[in-house]
Amino acid sequence: MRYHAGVFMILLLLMGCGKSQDHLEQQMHHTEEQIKFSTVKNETTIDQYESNQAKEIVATFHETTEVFAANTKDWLMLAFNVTHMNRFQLKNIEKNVKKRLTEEFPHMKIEVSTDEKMRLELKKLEEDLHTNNLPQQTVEKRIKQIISLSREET
Amino acid sequence: MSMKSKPPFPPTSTSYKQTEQAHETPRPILLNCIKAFLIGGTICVIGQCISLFYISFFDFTEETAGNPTIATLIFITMLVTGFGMYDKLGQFSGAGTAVPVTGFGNAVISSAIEHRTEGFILGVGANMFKLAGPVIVYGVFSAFLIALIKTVLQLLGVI
Amino acid sequence: MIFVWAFIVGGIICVIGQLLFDVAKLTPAHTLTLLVVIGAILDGVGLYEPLIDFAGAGATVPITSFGNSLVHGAMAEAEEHGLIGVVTGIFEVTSSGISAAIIFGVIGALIFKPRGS
Amino acid sequence: MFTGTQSWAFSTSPVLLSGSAVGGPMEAQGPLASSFDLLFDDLWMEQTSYENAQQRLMEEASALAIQKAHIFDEQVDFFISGDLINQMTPTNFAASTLQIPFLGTFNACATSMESVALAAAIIEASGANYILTGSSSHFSSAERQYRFPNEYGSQKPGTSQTTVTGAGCAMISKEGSGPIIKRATIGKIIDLGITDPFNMGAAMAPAAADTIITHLHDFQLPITYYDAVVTGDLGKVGRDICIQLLNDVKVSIAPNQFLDAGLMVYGPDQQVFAGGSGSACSAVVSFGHMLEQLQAKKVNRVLFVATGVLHSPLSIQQQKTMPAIAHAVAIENGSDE
Repeated sequence: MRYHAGVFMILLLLMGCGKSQDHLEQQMHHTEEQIKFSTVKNETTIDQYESNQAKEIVATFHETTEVFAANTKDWLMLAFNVTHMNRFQLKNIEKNVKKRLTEEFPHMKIEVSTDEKMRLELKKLEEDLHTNNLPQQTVEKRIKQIISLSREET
Repeated sequence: MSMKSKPPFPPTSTSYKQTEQAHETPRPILLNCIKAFLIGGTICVIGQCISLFYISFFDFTEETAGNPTIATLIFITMLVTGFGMYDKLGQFSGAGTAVPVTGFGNAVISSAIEHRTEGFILGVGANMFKLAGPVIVYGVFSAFLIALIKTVLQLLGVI
Repeated sequence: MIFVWAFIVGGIICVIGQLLFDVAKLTPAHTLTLLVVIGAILDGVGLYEPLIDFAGAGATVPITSFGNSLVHGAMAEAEEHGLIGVVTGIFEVTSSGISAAIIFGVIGALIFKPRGS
Repeated sequence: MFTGTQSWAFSTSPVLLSGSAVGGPMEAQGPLASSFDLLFDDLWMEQTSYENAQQRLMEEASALAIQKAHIFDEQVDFFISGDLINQMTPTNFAASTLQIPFLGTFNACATSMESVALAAAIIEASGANYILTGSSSHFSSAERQYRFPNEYGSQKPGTSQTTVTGAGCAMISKEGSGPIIKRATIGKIIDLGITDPFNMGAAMAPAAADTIITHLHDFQLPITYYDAVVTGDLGKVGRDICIQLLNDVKVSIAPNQFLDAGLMVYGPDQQVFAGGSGSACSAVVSFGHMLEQLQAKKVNRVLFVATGVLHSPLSIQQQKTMPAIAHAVAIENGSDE
């Protein structure tokens, strides 16, 4: 009996959370235009055209708040964040984004992440691409590293 | 000599239950819950900070940072337990310090420290999981059942 | 934001524990065991991972996450090796909590003695 | 000697020759600190385990009681004592040190008065000249056996009680000067279905009330005959219940006449929840503070009612109820003095 009560309490709690989340989501719609991302121009080494395109596409998803990306010739690594109330749907959004990008860039291998670590690393890489002329090999190596990190399981 | 008759005693256990409950010190449930909320929440925020530290300065992702975070929290628990503060904190915050993984650590570490006087094999070794054992046993068994049901359902194509 | 939600969700899970102590009058061992089983069930129905995404350490630090990661380990292994994996994979993800507790338990017993009162 | 249904009246006037009380750090901060003969400021008492520390408490208390009786160790005929820990090994080892013929007694926190009653009965039957009785308990050794490891962060409810760290001994003799043991009532087990080990007061209260009622009936005495009734370790919760139970059967007792060892030993500012407990609780209060009061003639007739809960960690796990017992011993100053 006590056990049932415990389970019941938790279910109630989850239901309660779900409701308030819907409510907050509606409020969030108004702030969707504040997505920040930078366009990386780097003609000398690897062209970041695909990354910039991808960022614009991801920015059209109303849940996203920030997006970072980098690419080599055949790999595209993208990391984004969503508004906090949408984090319950994180895995779904991630799936949708990946699907969308795969449609958009059929010739590329695409890796999408929402992980804090990937965002940090890609942000750093973007900045480096922006300011320094990184040799092509270094860029490829760093993207590979980020991808392998994102695939690492616990 | 006229003996006074002995009064009927003791009362029945059902009638005594009422007497007893009327005198029982009521548990301050609301206050306890507030304390548990604040301390438990704080421990989780500390966990979040540690996890962010591992993500920022080491090659850990949000997912993989969980392991070192828990290990660090348990290390801190060892120090707090060893210096005799965890039991005082536990009296104040109740579930606030019992439910986070630090409470699991405290259960193991306090048992280990306590039974040192019985030696390291029969004392520390044998009693370490005296309190935390059921958590592992039923955690594993329920995980087994749930994973089994889920896998079978997947194999049958239900989900 | 994540810090606020970690605080709130972690706090709420602790309040549930407190209610199990005070209202249901369960012992600490019963309460923690029940919470672990609840964590495992929530992961079984796919609710615990979103909660972790949402609350971060607020969901991974309470003991409920132990049940979640046990199921996770079993499921990950089951996807690779089928039913056998359910048995062999359980500790795949969670070993850190248990091993840390054992290691620091022995170290604690080496350097500390109980202080009483 | 046998009186009423379950009592003894002692006609040869066994004397409570001397008493001793030894305590730990918590007791040193309590209001009765001055009535202790020896106080330790560390729970370990220079020993390697809490059980050894408890043994030391018992040894110190025994030595002090013998010393204060102004007799030699060899003159003590029997040692009647017990405690709560694992087949009462701390007492057994203390008895081994003392080398006095030993009768082990176990009635949990009621051990002190059980021992005194038995000692008085043996002396009444000319079975001995000097009998050393006493009991000991230790907060940490009791905590780890009955509850959780000392460093485990559990939250105790307000009904729980704090085990007294200490030992109290009394020397009972055939003759000598001192308060006289007049009567004793051996209690029955009363079990009214309490199962919460953190609410021992509620389990013991009916046992105390039953023994008091039986005692008054067996000797046909009004409760007002006694200057004070000192119950074992009912604590705040148990004392309140006990007063009500007595009132329910028209035994009205003035609150200032109804003392409780569990409430006397600690001050209101100490975090001890409902009060003290443990087999040392009634022993240190009875053979320390109350004996001083009797010797100083501040009170002349005292009924000591030591109460104990006879559960074990195993019986609690098997969801058994907690049987409780209480033994009453009446100690009075002789009227001729």
